[in-house]
Amino acid sequence: MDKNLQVSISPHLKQNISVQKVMWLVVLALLPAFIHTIILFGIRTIWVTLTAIITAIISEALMQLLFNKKITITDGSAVVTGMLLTFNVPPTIALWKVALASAFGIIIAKQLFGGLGYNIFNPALVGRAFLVASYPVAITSGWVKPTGGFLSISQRAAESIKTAGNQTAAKLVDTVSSATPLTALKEVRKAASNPEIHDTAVNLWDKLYSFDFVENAFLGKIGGCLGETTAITILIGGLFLMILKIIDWRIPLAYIGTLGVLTWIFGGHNGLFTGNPFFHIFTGGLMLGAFFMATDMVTSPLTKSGRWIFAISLGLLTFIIRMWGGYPEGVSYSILIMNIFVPLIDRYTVPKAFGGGQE
Amino acid sequence: MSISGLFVISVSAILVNNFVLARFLGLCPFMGVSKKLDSAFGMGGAVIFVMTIASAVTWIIQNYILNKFGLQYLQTIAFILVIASLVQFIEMFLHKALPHLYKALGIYLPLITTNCAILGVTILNIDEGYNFLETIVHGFSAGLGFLLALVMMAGIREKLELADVPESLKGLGLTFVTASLMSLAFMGFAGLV
Amino acid sequence: MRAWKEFTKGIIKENPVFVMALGLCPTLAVTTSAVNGVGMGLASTFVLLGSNTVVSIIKKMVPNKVRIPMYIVVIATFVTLVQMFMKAYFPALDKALGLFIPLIVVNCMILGRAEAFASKNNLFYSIIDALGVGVGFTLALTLIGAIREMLGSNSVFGMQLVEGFQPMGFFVLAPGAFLTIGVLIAIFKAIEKKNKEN
Amino acid sequence: MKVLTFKGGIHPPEGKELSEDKSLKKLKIPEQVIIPLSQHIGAPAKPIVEIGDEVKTGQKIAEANSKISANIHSSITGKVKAIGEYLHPALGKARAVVIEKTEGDEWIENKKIEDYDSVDSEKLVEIIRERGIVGMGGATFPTDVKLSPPPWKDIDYVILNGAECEPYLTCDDRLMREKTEEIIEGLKIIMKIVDADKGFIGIEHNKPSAIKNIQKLCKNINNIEVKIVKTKYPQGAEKQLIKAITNREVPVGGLPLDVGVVVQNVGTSLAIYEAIVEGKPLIERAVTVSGEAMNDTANFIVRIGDTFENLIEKAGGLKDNVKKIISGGPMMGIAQHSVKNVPVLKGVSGILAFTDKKTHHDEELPCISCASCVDICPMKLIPSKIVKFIKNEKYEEADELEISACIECGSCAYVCPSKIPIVQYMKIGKNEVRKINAQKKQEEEK
Repeated sequence: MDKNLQVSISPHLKQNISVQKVMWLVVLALLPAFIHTIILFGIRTIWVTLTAIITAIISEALMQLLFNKKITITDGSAVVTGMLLTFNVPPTIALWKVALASAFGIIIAKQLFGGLGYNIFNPALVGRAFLVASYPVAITSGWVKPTGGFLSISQRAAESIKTAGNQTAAKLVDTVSSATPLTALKEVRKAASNPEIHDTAVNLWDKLYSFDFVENAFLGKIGGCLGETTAITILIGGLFLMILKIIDWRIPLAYIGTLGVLTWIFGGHNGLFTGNPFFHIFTGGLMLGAFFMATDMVTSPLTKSGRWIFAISLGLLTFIIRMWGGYPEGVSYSILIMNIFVPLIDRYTVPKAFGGGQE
Repeated sequence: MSISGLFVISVSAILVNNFVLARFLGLCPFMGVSKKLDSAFGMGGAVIFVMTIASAVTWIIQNYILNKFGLQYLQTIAFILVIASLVQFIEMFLHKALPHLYKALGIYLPLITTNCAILGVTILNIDEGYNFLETIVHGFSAGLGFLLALVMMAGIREKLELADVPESLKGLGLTFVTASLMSLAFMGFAGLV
Repeated sequence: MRAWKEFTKGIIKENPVFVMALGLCPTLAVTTSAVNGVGMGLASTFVLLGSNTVVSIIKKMVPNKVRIPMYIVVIATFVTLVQMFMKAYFPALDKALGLFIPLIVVNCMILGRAEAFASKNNLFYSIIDALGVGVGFTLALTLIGAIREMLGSNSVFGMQLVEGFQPMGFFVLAPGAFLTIGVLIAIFKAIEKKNKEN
Repeated sequence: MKVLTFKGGIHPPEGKELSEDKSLKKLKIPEQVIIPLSQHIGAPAKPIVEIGDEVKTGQKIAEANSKISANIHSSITGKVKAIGEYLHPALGKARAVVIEKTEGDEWIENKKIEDYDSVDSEKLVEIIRERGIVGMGGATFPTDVKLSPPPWKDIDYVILNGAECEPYLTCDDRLMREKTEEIIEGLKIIMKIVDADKGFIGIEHNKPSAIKNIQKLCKNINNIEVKIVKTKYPQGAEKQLIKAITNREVPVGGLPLDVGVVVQNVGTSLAIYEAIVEGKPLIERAVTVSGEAMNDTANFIVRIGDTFENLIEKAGGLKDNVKKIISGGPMMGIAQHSVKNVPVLKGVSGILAFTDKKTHHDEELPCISCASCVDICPMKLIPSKIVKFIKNEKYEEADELEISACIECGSCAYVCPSKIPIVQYMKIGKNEVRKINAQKKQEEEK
């Protein structure tokens, strides 16, 4: 009766989960946002996405060939990187620049470190940071209006602000209406300290913080990178992953919460507690960053306490960069900076083993 | 001198113009002593200590001796000698007065003489025209920035020890690539001050 | 043929930058262009030559205890000379290299050669050694500078290369410097390994 | 009633429905038994019979060889046929006594103590040792040693472990339902021996009948209480059960008696009752035979030394697509090369047969730091990092992360998406750490 029995170490039951499954679920979670980008910006976003994904896969395979490693492009991780990179670039970006960033992210940030599981930095964000360093203009201008939307404030809203022959004020209104919301806010904040155009600036500031505007931002009818204009669909995908427990709820919650509270307290022009946290939550890359980039398993802390520290620091850093930094948006840099600290966080948040607290 | 001015100098030296990641100073110890966290903390502490004192001392020498007698061209020689003897002196002083601190920092002190970040900070203090207080704050912050970079790198390298890194990148190569990405991340601080 | 061996070893087998990882600060800081690389390389070579020469001559006169401070004074003197010379004749280059000219003093490569070679060898070989290491250093800096200039500014020694190519600004920035040298070191290591295997 | 538990743990498919309704069936006495001399933690027993000797059921055939060891008794009436190396479900091969059945089932006469309250505790422990009782939950630690805490340790509670958190196993459940009275009497004996104030019986939420039966009988006993614990793996691990019921944490490297608790499996409690009150040595036990690759399932009372093959056959036989046979539960049990002539030991609680579908073998991928293992580790360790240290032979770092606290429950490997055999690495690491620390100790003593 002896058959060919399999012998292996316990446990003999395994959960029905695998690295591949995790990666493809992330891809699935990004699909609604991807479709959303097509609706907002047209067919072109398909080419942008495909370029990023294909370059990521090819780069991964080439590097694995170069280093004599097993080719693992079917694990889906390169696809995830490619897709995430797409959400980090403007809809008008030249395809070759996307390819360059995608290759840079995979080769430099992932394969040189040993491939899947060993990278310190999020490859997609490294790709984006490379683009910002190399082609700052390409990634911070040339915005196009999404279907049915506008960049930061609508033409009508802009016109309703009477500039009364004040040229500086008129220029400010022009600048603001052709920038992304966070850039607009930065301009407005700067202008508010100039007495000559203070009133106009405050007026614009209120417009940005208005309910109408936040609603539009939530629905994606504003300008920005692909991932900045799809808050609602990214949120849906993020919640999907959260329910499946692929990502830890602590990171998005603490990240978004920290930034929300800080911007509510310090983000307004009428003193403390006059900021509009929802403006800051639904504009920029926060949704994408909090749900899909900061939660990247490889580059986030191992322990729950570590994840709290990590996410709260992210909120703080993003707040600092948005308020006082040189860039209007700080999500991607905040995550890259905190990636550096993950090994340290992991090292100093080792929990006491069961029974270790009583000796 | 306003507090905010000092704050700007400090933030600049630690984050925006981090001595290692943006100014390329102190790279040899940065590469050499970042393998283990313990030694990174030790080296970083020693550097903060020496940088602060060296900044103060060289500022006095520059302003009260070199400038006074028109000997500015002797700056390089004078400063390097001051730093070398200062390190010697600190080493002796710690050994006698604070043996505990000496134990923690002692072995790193001799390496510091040739750390270009020290000479760099003293010269920068003069070039930037800082006053005495600013000089001290700058020296201390630069050291803090160095410590930060060193500790971050040590944390990452300890983790990379366990990674499946391609053979040719092991060690120095990957450490530089890591430094590159750290530096790239720190560009997010640009424009802060 | 010892002289030839002493000369060439510094260029490839013991290249101060790629193999020995010495003098890293200026290597990274000034190599935004090939010209800067050459300038820094030559300035360092001059100081190296001077210090090796003097150290080799005075090595027997210096008591062991004050050996290192003595070497530093020698090096600092030559650095001061270079500083004055550059300020007078190459003000633009002096400005580009800035802080890193005085910092040649603490370039561990120079003190290292004085301590490891010149203090143990005669004048002739000390000069050969200094030339070899200096050339190796200069070549390394020029190579890094050229690569960064090519990728980051689409030019080499100031001459434009490819029409219409949008250079990657990344490479002239700090992270580009770290990456370039990191990858070059890895390539050197891989080549060396290949050579050993064959 | 409040459902108690600990932090961490997993919810594997229970699989209990396959056999929980099968009542305990006494299996026919086998024609031959193979009785290994190592059926417990500690030194193997020393045989005291020779080939050709006639033995009665319950007769001692091997003697405890050191303090931590246990007596072995013949489980049938017969003739010693051989003494030598035979298959062993945990050790691969080990010395065993083979006994061939002769006519009848004649038991050796032992004194029965019904009024155990009037007997000295020391005397009771001696009887327990004499009758070869060991932990029946699977760990098989000699029970007499566990019941003789050093005099300076006060024992407050005795906990009977009826959690049976291993999926598929139902023998303890059946014992609690069918031998309720005996198990509670056993608990009383244990409480008398260690002079405990209170006794608890911890049962997982998924065994309502067992809970009801025991609760009914305990109603009038004021110092014994049923505690319902959450259905979660490894709820039945000693330290986790103590935490759930008493909220006390056994220190790293410590024993339950360090926090004033003694834990015994319900099966052990039954064995103690039978040893004291009925004068019966440990020669049979309850075994679940189950799994998707079985034609039918069963809960048997079998004589020690009966073979896996026989049990499987009596339960209904294997399906053709069988891929794996396990001694014990699916989480911590041991996979078997074959079932022919593999004997049932005192510690074998189940024989499970699985198809390929349940146990598919996956390729190991690099760790992606998903931290699933960190989230569920019942010992609050960081398995992923410990494994990386072990892979790189950095045992001292692994020691710093308290690798020795690992209970090898397998929860980490269960949840790992990269399919890393974490338990295997843990075993290797623990071994190396033990070696290093022993060496260090030796050097210090010098």
